Amino acid sequence: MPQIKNNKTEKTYWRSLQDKMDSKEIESFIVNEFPAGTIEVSETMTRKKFLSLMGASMAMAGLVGCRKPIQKILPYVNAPEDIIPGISNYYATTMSMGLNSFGIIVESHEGRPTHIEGNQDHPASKGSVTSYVQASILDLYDPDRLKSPMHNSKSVSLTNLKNNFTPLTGDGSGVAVLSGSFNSPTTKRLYDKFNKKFSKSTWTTFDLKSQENQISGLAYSTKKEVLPIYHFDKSNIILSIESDFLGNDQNSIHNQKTFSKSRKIKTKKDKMNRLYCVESTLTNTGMMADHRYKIRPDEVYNFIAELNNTLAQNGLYKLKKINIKKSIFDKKYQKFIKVLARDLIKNKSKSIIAIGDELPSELHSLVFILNQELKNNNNSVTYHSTDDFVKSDLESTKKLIEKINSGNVDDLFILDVDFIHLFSHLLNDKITNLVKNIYYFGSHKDLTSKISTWMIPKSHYLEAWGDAKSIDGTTSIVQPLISPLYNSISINEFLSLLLGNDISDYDLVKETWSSKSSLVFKKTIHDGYLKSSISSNSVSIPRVSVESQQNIFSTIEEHLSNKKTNNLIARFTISNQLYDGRYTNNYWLREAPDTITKISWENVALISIKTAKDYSLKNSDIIELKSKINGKEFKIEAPVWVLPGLPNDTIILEMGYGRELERDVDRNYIDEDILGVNVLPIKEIGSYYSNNILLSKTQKIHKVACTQDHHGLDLEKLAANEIEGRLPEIIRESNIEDYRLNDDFVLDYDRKKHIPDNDSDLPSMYPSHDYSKGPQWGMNIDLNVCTGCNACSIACQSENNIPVVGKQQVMDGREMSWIRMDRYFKGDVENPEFALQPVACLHCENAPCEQVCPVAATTHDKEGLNGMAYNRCIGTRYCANNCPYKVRRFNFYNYTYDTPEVVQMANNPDVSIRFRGVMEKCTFCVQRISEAKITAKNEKRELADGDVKVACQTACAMDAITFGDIIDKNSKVSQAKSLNHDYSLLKELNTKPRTTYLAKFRNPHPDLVKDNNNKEIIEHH
Amino acid sequence: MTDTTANKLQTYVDEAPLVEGDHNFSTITDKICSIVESKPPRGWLIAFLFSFSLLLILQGSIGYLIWEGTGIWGLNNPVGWGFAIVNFVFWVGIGHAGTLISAVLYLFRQKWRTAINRFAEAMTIFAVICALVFPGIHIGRVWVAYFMFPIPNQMGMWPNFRSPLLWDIFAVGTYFAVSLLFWYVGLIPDLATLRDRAKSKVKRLVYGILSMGWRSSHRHWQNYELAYLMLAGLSTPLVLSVHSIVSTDFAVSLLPGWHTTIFPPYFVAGAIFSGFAMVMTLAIPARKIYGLESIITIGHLDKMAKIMLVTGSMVGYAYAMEFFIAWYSGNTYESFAFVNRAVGPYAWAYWIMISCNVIIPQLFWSKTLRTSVPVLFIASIFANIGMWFERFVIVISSLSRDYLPSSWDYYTPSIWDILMLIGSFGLFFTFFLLFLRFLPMIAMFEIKGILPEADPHHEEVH
Amino acid sequence: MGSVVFFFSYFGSPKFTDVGYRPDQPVDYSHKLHAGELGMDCRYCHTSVEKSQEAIIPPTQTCMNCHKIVGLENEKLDLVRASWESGKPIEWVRVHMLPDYAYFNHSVHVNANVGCASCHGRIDEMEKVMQVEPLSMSWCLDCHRNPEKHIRPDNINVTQMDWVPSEGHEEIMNKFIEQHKISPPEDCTACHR
Amino acid sequence: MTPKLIYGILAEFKDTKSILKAAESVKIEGYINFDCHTPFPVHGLDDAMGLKRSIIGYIVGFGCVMGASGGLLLQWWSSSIEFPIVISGKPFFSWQAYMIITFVLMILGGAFAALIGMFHLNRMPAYHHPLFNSKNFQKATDDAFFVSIEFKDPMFDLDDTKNFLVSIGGKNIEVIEE
Repeated sequence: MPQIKNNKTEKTYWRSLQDKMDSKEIESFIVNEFPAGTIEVSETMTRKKFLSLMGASMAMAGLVGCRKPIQKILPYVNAPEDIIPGISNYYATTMSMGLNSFGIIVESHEGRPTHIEGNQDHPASKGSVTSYVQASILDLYDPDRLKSPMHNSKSVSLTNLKNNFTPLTGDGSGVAVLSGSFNSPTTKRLYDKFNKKFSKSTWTTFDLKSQENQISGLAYSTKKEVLPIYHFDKSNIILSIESDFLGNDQNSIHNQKTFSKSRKIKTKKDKMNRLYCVESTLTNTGMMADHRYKIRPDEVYNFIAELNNTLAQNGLYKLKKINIKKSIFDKKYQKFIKVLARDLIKNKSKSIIAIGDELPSELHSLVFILNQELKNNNNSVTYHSTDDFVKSDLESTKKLIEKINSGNVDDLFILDVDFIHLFSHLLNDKITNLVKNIYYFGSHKDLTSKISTWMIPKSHYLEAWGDAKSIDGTTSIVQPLISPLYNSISINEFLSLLLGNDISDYDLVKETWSSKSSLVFKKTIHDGYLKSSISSNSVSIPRVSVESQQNIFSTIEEHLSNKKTNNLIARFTISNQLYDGRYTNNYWLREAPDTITKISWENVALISIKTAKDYSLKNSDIIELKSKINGKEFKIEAPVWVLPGLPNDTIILEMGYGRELERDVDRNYIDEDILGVNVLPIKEIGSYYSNNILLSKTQKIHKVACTQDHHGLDLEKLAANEIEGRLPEIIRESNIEDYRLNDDFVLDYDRKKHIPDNDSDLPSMYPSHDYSKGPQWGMNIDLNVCTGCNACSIACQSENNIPVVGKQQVMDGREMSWIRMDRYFKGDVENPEFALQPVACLHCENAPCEQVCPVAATTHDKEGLNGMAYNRCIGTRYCANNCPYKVRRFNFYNYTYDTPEVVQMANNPDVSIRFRGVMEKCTFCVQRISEAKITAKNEKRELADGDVKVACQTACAMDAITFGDIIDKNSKVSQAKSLNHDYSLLKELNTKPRTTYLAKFRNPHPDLVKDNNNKEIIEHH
Repeated sequence: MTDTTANKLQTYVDEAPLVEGDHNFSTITDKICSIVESKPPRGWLIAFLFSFSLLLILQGSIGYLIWEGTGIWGLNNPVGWGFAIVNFVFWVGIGHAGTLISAVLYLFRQKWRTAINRFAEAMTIFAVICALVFPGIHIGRVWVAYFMFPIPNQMGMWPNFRSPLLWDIFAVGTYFAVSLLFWYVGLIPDLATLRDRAKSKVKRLVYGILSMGWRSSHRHWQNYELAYLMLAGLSTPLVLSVHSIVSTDFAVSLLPGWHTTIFPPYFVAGAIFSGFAMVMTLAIPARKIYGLESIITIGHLDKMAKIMLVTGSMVGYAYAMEFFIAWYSGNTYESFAFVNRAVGPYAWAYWIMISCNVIIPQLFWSKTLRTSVPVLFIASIFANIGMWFERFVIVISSLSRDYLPSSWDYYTPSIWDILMLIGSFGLFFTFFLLFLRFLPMIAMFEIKGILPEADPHHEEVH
Repeated sequence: MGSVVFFFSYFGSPKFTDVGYRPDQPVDYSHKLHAGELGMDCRYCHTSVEKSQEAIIPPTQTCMNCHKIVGLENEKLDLVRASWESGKPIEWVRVHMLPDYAYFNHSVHVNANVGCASCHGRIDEMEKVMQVEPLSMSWCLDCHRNPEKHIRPDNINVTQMDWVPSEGHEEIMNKFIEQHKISPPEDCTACHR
Repeated sequence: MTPKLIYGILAEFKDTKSILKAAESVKIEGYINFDCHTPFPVHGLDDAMGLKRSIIGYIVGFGCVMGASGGLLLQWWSSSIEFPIVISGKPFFSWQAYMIITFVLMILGGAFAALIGMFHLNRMPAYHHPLFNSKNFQKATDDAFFVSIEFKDPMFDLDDTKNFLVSIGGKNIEVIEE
């Protein structure tokens, strides 16, 4: 939405605050900002929208003899200056996740936050969001959140807690604190205070996904605690070793933004980076790679060693050779390493070696050296100090667990970590007897809360004041959008309670920022970040002499394996849906199909096709996995899913699932008990894979909800061959070199079928409608940069009130997501290529859906939108049948009737909620279009390009989506459409879609082309 | 008359007599009226109770459908139409024989139609009722179905006359209305007969009202016959158009496997095929139970069998043509759609269809099979099954795999789909049995009209 | 048949069911007094009508601006004062109800010089507010199809209640509409999202 | 009770052949208001009675025209005058698509015209008719053939007509009262 407006509304907001800026009145301000009336109003509003279900059906044609139920209007008693009912406000705030934090702009209706977008100027978000950030708004309205403090499972009022909650006295001996890592200066300040005051206590930090190895590895070489930030826009050659920097990564938005810069193709001359990927899992980064080589986790040492040696041979003479007795890689692989090494050297200082943060630290050190020898350090890779962060620490975590098991902990404070979920298998069963008091500060009634004597509800970040730092050092203030919905407090408030004084989190933050002038403070809140702090953490690393690093090479030498092993390995990754499990109760993320497997709601054990054959397994067989961890045997059961492109005898297990929560509300179509499998028991704490797994097949079957490849297409040669034939047309692609020779290759497919180059020449019985008067809305999607992350579809879900339907319905093929993220595998099953294509309604000018609707419920407006009038729709489903792209979604049931009221608060009041029996689909965010148009009219001006930004467009960190007026030749979208690798899907049907695609390019190394020019396409799980 | 004249008569009538046994006007009247006047045989009672219970099932499941939503069916995203539409097209098809037999055969002066036209027409009407149930309930929001009719309303909105579904509404609706008129007009003289024979007051009253005071005046007969001819003339193009229009539901769309110009003729052929099959299925037991062998003779069955043979083969030809065109068009989507039918996940349905609609009718090349009642009966039932599966194959296999493979899915019917299919038969047979019970199932005055002595000059044929 | 159609399309239409809806309000506030006799501008209370899709029901605050001084004894105002003290909003009853799937925007209409009276009637003559127009879709369309009837020249205030178009008003307005590029949409998407 | 008025005379004939002859001779005799009653339409009887061809065809034709034009008009008006909506980028009046409903409504119009026309020409429904007073007349819908000559016929004379009917072979002669 128009940024101009944001600023305006925010300005007024701040003027109003300046009037009452001494900290006393801030209290009253916080109260005033959300007067008692507000919540009520917004609730009735959502309820009103909700009524529109029944309303929609009954009220039409005035067929209701009796009039609608009486509607009450609740005005404000004392209207807040900054809120005009019906006009949404935009506030800047920050969401922190792990060691990073993202600046965001939150849309708020009558004091009710409804939608999140990235903050343009914040370096970590650059105007876009990840699916996690996007979906985090739903957590605010999570009906199952802990609603008030509990003591021995009796609820306690907040004031009561604040007054007589003094668990800590003395020097804190016998006291232990466990928390996740954090980047907030205020929290850090309180943390230091705590450690000073209770000197005998131990504070442990633990993240399931931590940068610990990376930091320590880099620290070994650089003597500084730093994290790298990659600048892909400054690099031509990128090697990713087990690193999913485009997907599930701390800094993914920055990575995607910079990556797409050096990936977008406009003309023949444009250069495009080349991405090599070596990985044991299958990640979004891997799917984007020009060369992807799979590797078993236990071979990574060998790979890096050989790379090191090859680099050394080919010009990086300073590097010390590692003595490899016998290479375990075949010819093809070695050739790849050679080519890769040459390529890296050729692009000195313009290349990046990115390595997965969970890999052992010595590898990080070596890769640092390699990057240094490649002159990448301080060019394409910069390093940023992490001193201000409180970081995950594995060793002390292990110690803590020992201490607990040996009964040396009396008071255990757990800060927002599901302790039991993580460590149940390591903990003594009688933990409740061993530890006197367990204090749990968290948001849900999870396993940990079961054993704790005190439970203190944690405020959502949109409910609390706080501050945060990004990896690059950008500091920002977290300002609340709404007063806490439940009796919860922020972590800062909790810590200060522990320190014995009850101070509001606003004051705590203010105190931390006392060094800054209140003007700077206000500006920071307004902008969402502190300008002066951008990349304040960056440290320039002096060259490290390779000699000083001898023992890195030797350690690596020790770890080399001399022969190819084929023992079963379990490789653990962070979930694409739940991250480390913190989003277990976020149904948007749960239902959004996994970006790679397309499975929703659960995790599965992924195995390669060969492994499946060896163990005679097929999809959704349940297997039992056993593993011995220091003497004790652990086992889990999980359904199998076969995925091409995985290394053999390697089982990929997603962590974060199987986290049991106690729920307050129970939904009809959503089965809350579907949790997936907790795979942690067979994972050795700290390591990212476990060797020597014992696999045994059980007779059990577990049906899995997969949104693509229904009905075992792979078993059916007929279908497979057909897809093979169609794919090149559906997703048109070319090697960048071929493109330079033939830049309108996209048309070849049409010409083969004698389809004229421009739509207007397609034969038709009717004269085509005249759409020459602007604005005419159109969209363009660049397949070359789409990583298939779900950010767009979740943004759409949040913007358009798309219901969650639950696993059963997804299995029945009734998922509602308006954007279908198509994922195809190409080439040979062992080393496939990947093709991704988001498909939403293409708004065809000759829309096939419209002519078949008997009641004209879906029609075209004069700006070329293919509109849906839900209240006119009678649900014949004919339109969906006749849609060649199958982008229409039908409400088979009344999915929204039991949406808890608090969840309804997340609804966008500008979009009506659909009743059962109604067809729905992408509307090009028509509500945003009309909003922009009306604002323009009221301001007596013409619409400008960029006034309308659709939800998916802003969310996309790769900037793959452009939207705008196609009549205006200068608009971004017209320019994109004018490119000659722009094509429209299924052109021969003469539907004239308004959404067109830019073809995908691959940039393989010429010397490696012949290895993967096997262009057989197959569709496969 | 002498043998020679008898032979002459033979050659003149050129066929075996249409009514066997020595019937005269009054015996015909007695024979047919007695069915309505006497108590129903036990067979009728059992059949009625059975089909009525099926009807209750239908009502039950429709109630649940409207309460819960369309989700209770096996539908999913690519497959938006399931059993409901399959049943609709199936029943519309059944509904064809009736009007065809009476109208078209009437225009062609096919006298033999008189024996079967009455209950063929009745069958038509009930089949169309069954058909109309389904488009009604298959929509997501039944309570706003009236949006589809051009009624002036506060929205200032009108239906979209470009939509094949709307064509359906008009076509099938008109077909129902016209068939009803045609049937009723045909009934009037016979109702008068029943009126005049009625013993009880109630019967006299009811039949009296229905027969509109018919007094078999010839001045009336004159208008009556012409009007009947006109209706026949109107129904003939209608009959042919209705199923063509229904087929446009598919032919007008752009789905591979639906988007086919051959659909209209081939749907009509199929409809006639299934229609005659159904007539057969009904006539054979009826003539047995009510002892009408002398009126619905083997000759009639034989003729119907021939028609089934012809139409069945036409359908077979259409199947072949579809494949040829799909291949000849060179359109990959098109050809895949058909290959997928034959060997894809729904091959089983496809081959049931082929064997029932194309192979089994070939039996009728043999005179002996054509005239063996059990064979006819079983074959006709198979034909019905086959025609149902034809619609199943067309609707589901095409939908489940269209253009973009990512959205391909498989459709499995839910229990409710099946219950509603069964229930629709309950609806059909309940109506039909009531018809047998209370109305003359054979057009008496027409039968009389074709008796030899009906011809004023029948004695002086020389 | 025809009569059935007529029955529904007439007796079912908002023209018949909705017009004349005049619910009791918790506070019997008189528009006649305030807007009519005192001649207060509509926008004094309905502040956001030019900025927002909603005209908003004024907060109790607005009432109290004056009634802190005037009508102190008037017991009609008890509820208002009560609300002011307790901070509990007054539960007004909605008179002009549009279905929730129809998105109407006050600001764009007001800024296009459509008078309040065109839709709400002579509020200034109503003791208790009553719905005078059907507010049905076809009614909206009527005006969208020929807006010149209802759009006012710039020199006439949209809130002026007693204004009646002069001779030849429509010709003038047709020019006006062209100048200001006023294009009332007839598309479904204009109101239904 | 008031004396009953006479409606006419009813005579029964045995078969189609004789009814044909009878009708012929009644016509020749010069009667106008007479009628034949047969259980089924007997061919040749029209000429025998000297009836003109029925005009029902024209009525049906009219019905068809009304139906078709009405249908087309409705579609044209509602889609291009009343509320023109862009659908699949097709012209507002895409007549190709409108032909089907036009055709169907033509048939419907015709069919109703045929029914109503027939009822009108036959003055049906007529639940009360003097002929129904005759017990014997009930056979008319079964297997008997009747000739009825009405009182209002200028040539009608109770005895002459009776005798005339006997002379042409009429059985069970009956005087029908209103």
